[in-house]
Amino acid sequence: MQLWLIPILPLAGFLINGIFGRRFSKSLVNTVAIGSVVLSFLWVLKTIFAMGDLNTSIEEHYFTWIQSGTIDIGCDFLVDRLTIVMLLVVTGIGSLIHVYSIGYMSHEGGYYRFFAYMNLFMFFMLVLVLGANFLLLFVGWEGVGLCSYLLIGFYFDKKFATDAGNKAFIVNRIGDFGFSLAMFYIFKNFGSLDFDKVFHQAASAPEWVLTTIGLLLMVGACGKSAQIPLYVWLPDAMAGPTPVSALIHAATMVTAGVYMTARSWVIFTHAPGAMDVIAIVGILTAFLAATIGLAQNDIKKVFAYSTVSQLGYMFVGIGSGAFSAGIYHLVTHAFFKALLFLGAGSVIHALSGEQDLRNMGGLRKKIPITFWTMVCAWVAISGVPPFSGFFSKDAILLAAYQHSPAIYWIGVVTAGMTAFYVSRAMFMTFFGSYRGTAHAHESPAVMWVPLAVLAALSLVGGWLFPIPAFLKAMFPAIEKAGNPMLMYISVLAGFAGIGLAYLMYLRKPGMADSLAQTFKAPYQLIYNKYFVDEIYSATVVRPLIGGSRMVLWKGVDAGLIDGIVNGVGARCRDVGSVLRLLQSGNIRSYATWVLFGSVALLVAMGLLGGLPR
Amino acid sequence: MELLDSFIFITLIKAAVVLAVLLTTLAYLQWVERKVIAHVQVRPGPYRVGPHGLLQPVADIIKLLTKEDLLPPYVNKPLYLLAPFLAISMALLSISVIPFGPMIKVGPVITWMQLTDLNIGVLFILAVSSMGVYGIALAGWASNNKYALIGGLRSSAQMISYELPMSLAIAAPLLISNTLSLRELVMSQAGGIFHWNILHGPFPQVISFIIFMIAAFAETNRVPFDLPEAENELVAGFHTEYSSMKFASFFMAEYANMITVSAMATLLFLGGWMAPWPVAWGANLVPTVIFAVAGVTALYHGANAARKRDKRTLPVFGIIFFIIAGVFLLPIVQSWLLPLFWFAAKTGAILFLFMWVRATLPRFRYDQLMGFTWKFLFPVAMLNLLVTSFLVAWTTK
Amino acid sequence: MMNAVPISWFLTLSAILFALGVAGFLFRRNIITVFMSIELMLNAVNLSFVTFSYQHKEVSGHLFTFFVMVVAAAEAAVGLAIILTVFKGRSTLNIDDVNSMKH
Amino acid sequence: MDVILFLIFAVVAVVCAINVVVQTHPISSALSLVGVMGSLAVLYLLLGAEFIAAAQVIVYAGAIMVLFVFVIMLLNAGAETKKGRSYLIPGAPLLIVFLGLMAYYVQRYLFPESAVVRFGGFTGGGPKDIGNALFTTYLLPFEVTSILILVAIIGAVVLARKEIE
Repeated sequence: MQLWLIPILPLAGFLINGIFGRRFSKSLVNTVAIGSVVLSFLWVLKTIFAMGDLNTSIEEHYFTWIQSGTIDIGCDFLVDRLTIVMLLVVTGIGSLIHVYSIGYMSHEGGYYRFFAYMNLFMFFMLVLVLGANFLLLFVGWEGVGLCSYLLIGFYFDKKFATDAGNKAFIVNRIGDFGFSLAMFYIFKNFGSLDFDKVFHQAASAPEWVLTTIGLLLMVGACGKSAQIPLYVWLPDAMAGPTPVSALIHAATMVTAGVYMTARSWVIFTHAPGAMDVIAIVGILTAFLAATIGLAQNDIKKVFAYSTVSQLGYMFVGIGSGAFSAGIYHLVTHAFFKALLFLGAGSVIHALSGEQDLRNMGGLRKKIPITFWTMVCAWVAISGVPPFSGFFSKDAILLAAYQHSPAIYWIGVVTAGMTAFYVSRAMFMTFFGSYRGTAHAHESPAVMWVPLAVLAALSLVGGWLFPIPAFLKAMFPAIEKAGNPMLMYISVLAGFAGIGLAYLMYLRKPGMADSLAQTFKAPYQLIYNKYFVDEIYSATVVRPLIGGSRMVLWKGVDAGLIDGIVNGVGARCRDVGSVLRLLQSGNIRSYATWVLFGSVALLVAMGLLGGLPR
Repeated sequence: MELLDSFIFITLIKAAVVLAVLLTTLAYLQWVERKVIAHVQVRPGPYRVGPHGLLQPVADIIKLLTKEDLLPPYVNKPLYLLAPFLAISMALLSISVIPFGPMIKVGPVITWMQLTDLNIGVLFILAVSSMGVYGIALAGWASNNKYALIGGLRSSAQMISYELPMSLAIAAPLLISNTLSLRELVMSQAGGIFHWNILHGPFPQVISFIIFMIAAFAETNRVPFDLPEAENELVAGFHTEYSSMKFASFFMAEYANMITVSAMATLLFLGGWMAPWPVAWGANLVPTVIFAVAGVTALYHGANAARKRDKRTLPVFGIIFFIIAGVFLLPIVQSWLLPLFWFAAKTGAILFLFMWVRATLPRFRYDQLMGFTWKFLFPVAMLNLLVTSFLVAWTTK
Repeated sequence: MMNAVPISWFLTLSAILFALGVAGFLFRRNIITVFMSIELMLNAVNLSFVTFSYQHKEVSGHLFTFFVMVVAAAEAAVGLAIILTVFKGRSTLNIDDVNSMKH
Repeated sequence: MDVILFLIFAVVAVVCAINVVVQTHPISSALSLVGVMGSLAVLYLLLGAEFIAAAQVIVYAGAIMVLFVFVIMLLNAGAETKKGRSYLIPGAPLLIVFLGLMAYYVQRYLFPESAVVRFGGFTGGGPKDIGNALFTTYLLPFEVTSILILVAIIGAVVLARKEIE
């Protein structure tokens, strides 16, 4: 089946652009970067058609990667229905965003560098998705983290961008540490890291083992998918170019945690405790992120917290046992959130870099295509039937109700808040009167054509791709609730959010401010994102820095280690000052020593009997 | 011991004969050169001592021997004395391996007309000639005279440089003959002029013959390459401070070297003592005819003498020539005299070329001299050797 | 009277020549003489090679000698060029004066 | 006969070698070295190494030493000065011990009396044998040698050329 071609094509694109891109023209860079991704997408399609009814998974073994003792890890790729969904999302949306980037990045420096990193990201993401064992998945996992770091810090001459990159990287280390521990623990218990072997044995393993593994995996997923308490990096990650936010920090990379947990469903279904933790973490993240999103003024920050919130939804689905619903929401979210980010990018592009909602307004007429495509995303994320967000969110909420009605009700409130803040962003951007100074202009075709495609997918993606039915065979079935009331309530919550936003931001523009004045304390709390960054700084970062400085640097490094090193150096110098007398630099004195050595050897030969007879 | 004694005895006799002939030739070569140049310049040349100046060399030798042997006070004495000795002995040493003719039978003894045959004969000559440079270089240095020093430096640089194309030019015919022994080298060229290395083989060695001749002119410090003794720049070059017999040694060394390289050219390219065409076509009659014609010419000029004395001397010469022509017809001596004739004729022709060139060409400038060998002769010789070796390898497979 | 030379005589001669080369290297101060002493040592080694070749009736020793000669030729070319350069720069051939690396 | 030849040329070689060391003027040393090389060539002939003997004279005496003499004449180097250190005091006793031990070991242990050299005892050293070995067994070293020579030529040219302004 030549699965290796799928990730190798973007890698080739990365190498070509990375090595020669500096000398390439922009169109050549485009051809290489987009060509490689589109070819990869086409190869995915070809693979799918070649697989026929898709009921059997295929696995390809390329070479043994690590063999040491009982460790035997191969470079294996696995394709089943779950992988197919992910492959299509990654390569499909990836291709669209690459095309979009031509327009968005056309005025930026480091053009080839951007596309090289994007291709490298595609390579690692595809390895992550295709890998048939935890370690290969981890390779992709770390690789996308690296690319995320590189692309967040793409504007490396700006301090906040590099800081955001570092933050993302360091916070992810905590999650990756959990993931590593999970892998060690898996290997210790099951003697292998291959998915099929591990999952085959997992059903019969003790529950506490599976719970431990599940929780450790959850730590990893929390880091990568920005869940409480490790979500803080994602809003800052918006410092990168907007296509990066759309591709990596909305559609693909951050969903890796969801994919990983769904892939490990065997472990989780046998560890109900871990499932509960996932569900609770998910719903808390969804709720808190949504509240923060209510008060943000940066258009990308709004969508960033929205992403965190929506990822929380996905984990609610996973935690409720509805793995397919989680994946379903992953797909639809990829459509509309990528669209929202790209639309936001188009707005920012149109306003020459303006990101603050308070400096926008009335752009409906000036950039109509962007407006109408974003309307599609708006209705989709708000859960308006029959658009894509409605289907997936509804599936999750239904499953959540089965699990725990409390989670359902929090989810409904969150859905309302989601509709509210997205509507707020839409109204502040496109309606009312223009409050900014920049001259707005519509984006070029390379930017709005991907927008249009994503808009279509956002509208019809929900029933065009019935993911739960497609994945039915993969995951354990859950009993249908079948209560239409629950559905109506969530839809109503969505409409209520939209309506409230309409009231506050279009009908009575002063109302929002007066409300903020009235509820000053809660507003400040959410406006400042619950002071999470400050708390982390006070409890974790400062003590670490202080400890490092006082103990490790001044004490251990400067005192102990430098002392040893300097002491060794000084003794060497003392010895050398004696030995230096031999090293006169005079070649004839050396020759005399050689002669002395030869004579000594001859004498030794005679005395020690090295001669024949 | 009987055999050993006779071997040493025969070798000693051969050495004596060769030395006598060689020294005479050296002395008379000087006379011939003066005559040739004089006739090129339409002068009579040496004329006073003996008939046609024939006794001039004897007079020269007496003069050189009896002149005062100056020893300048500022020279490095041992090296100053060693230099001419080195020059002449190295020049004469190489004659010892040159074969003048085939195996002959003189009375009970069967021997080769060659002092000794080494199977590395060619290398021996190269080695000895490369040692010859010391004589000139040391003479220049030991004289403690700037002209002499420059002459010595020039000559050592020049001789090292021209040794390279010369060796390469020698290597090409060696490839065809497939031996380093001079004797076998000649044997391999038997069978007429089209078997000589200059015309024979997969690749006729005309180019390497020309290169060899050019290099030979430089190696012997002859015009147009006589920079080490360029009299208008360096007074007399490396032998400025030498006089009397020591000067004569350098002089003899130069002529001995000329003979050696001419003989080498004959052996390597021109078939040594082999006749250019078979006996059936009258090869054996050629010397007789030549000497007969010479005799007739001498008699004619004696009859119509330009000067009084010629009336007596030229008929005598004519008669001598006729006698020699007759001797060449005697079967007893033919077996060794004929090869000797051919060898001498070829060598003599090349020696004549040396004189002819000296009378005709001007001198090179020094940078041109070095540029010529390194930038032109050397690559051409290399290319020639390459082509030859490819063709030889191709045709022998 | 013997009419054959013991092989050990050749080797002893080689050792003597080598020792004289070392002596020249150690006792002389002129760069060129020192260089020539090295050549003398090489020659002494060559004699050993050829002698061993005779002893084993084998041609390899000659080949080694040949290669030593080639290396010596290359070495002489480069070494003398270096000496020329040194002399151009310092106008001295005394090996103890060429010591600017020492300080 | 062989013994006489050996003794003559061995003595010449040793005397010339001593002369190399004791002469103060480099040109005298160089000429003495030529003498050593010439006598060694004769000894090579005695050992049946015809080709090596010829090469010794052509390459060593005829080319390398001419180069030495040429350079000495070019630099017009005078006799050696007494400046600087000599290693006579530590070196001479060491050398004598070295030589004595070497000679003793060679004579006593390594080469017993029975192994002797006779002229003509070994005839495998002609140009044909050397050529055969050179172009079969030792082909790679031979080719590498050509690279070495090329490098040396370029190195010498670069070192000795005039500075280009």
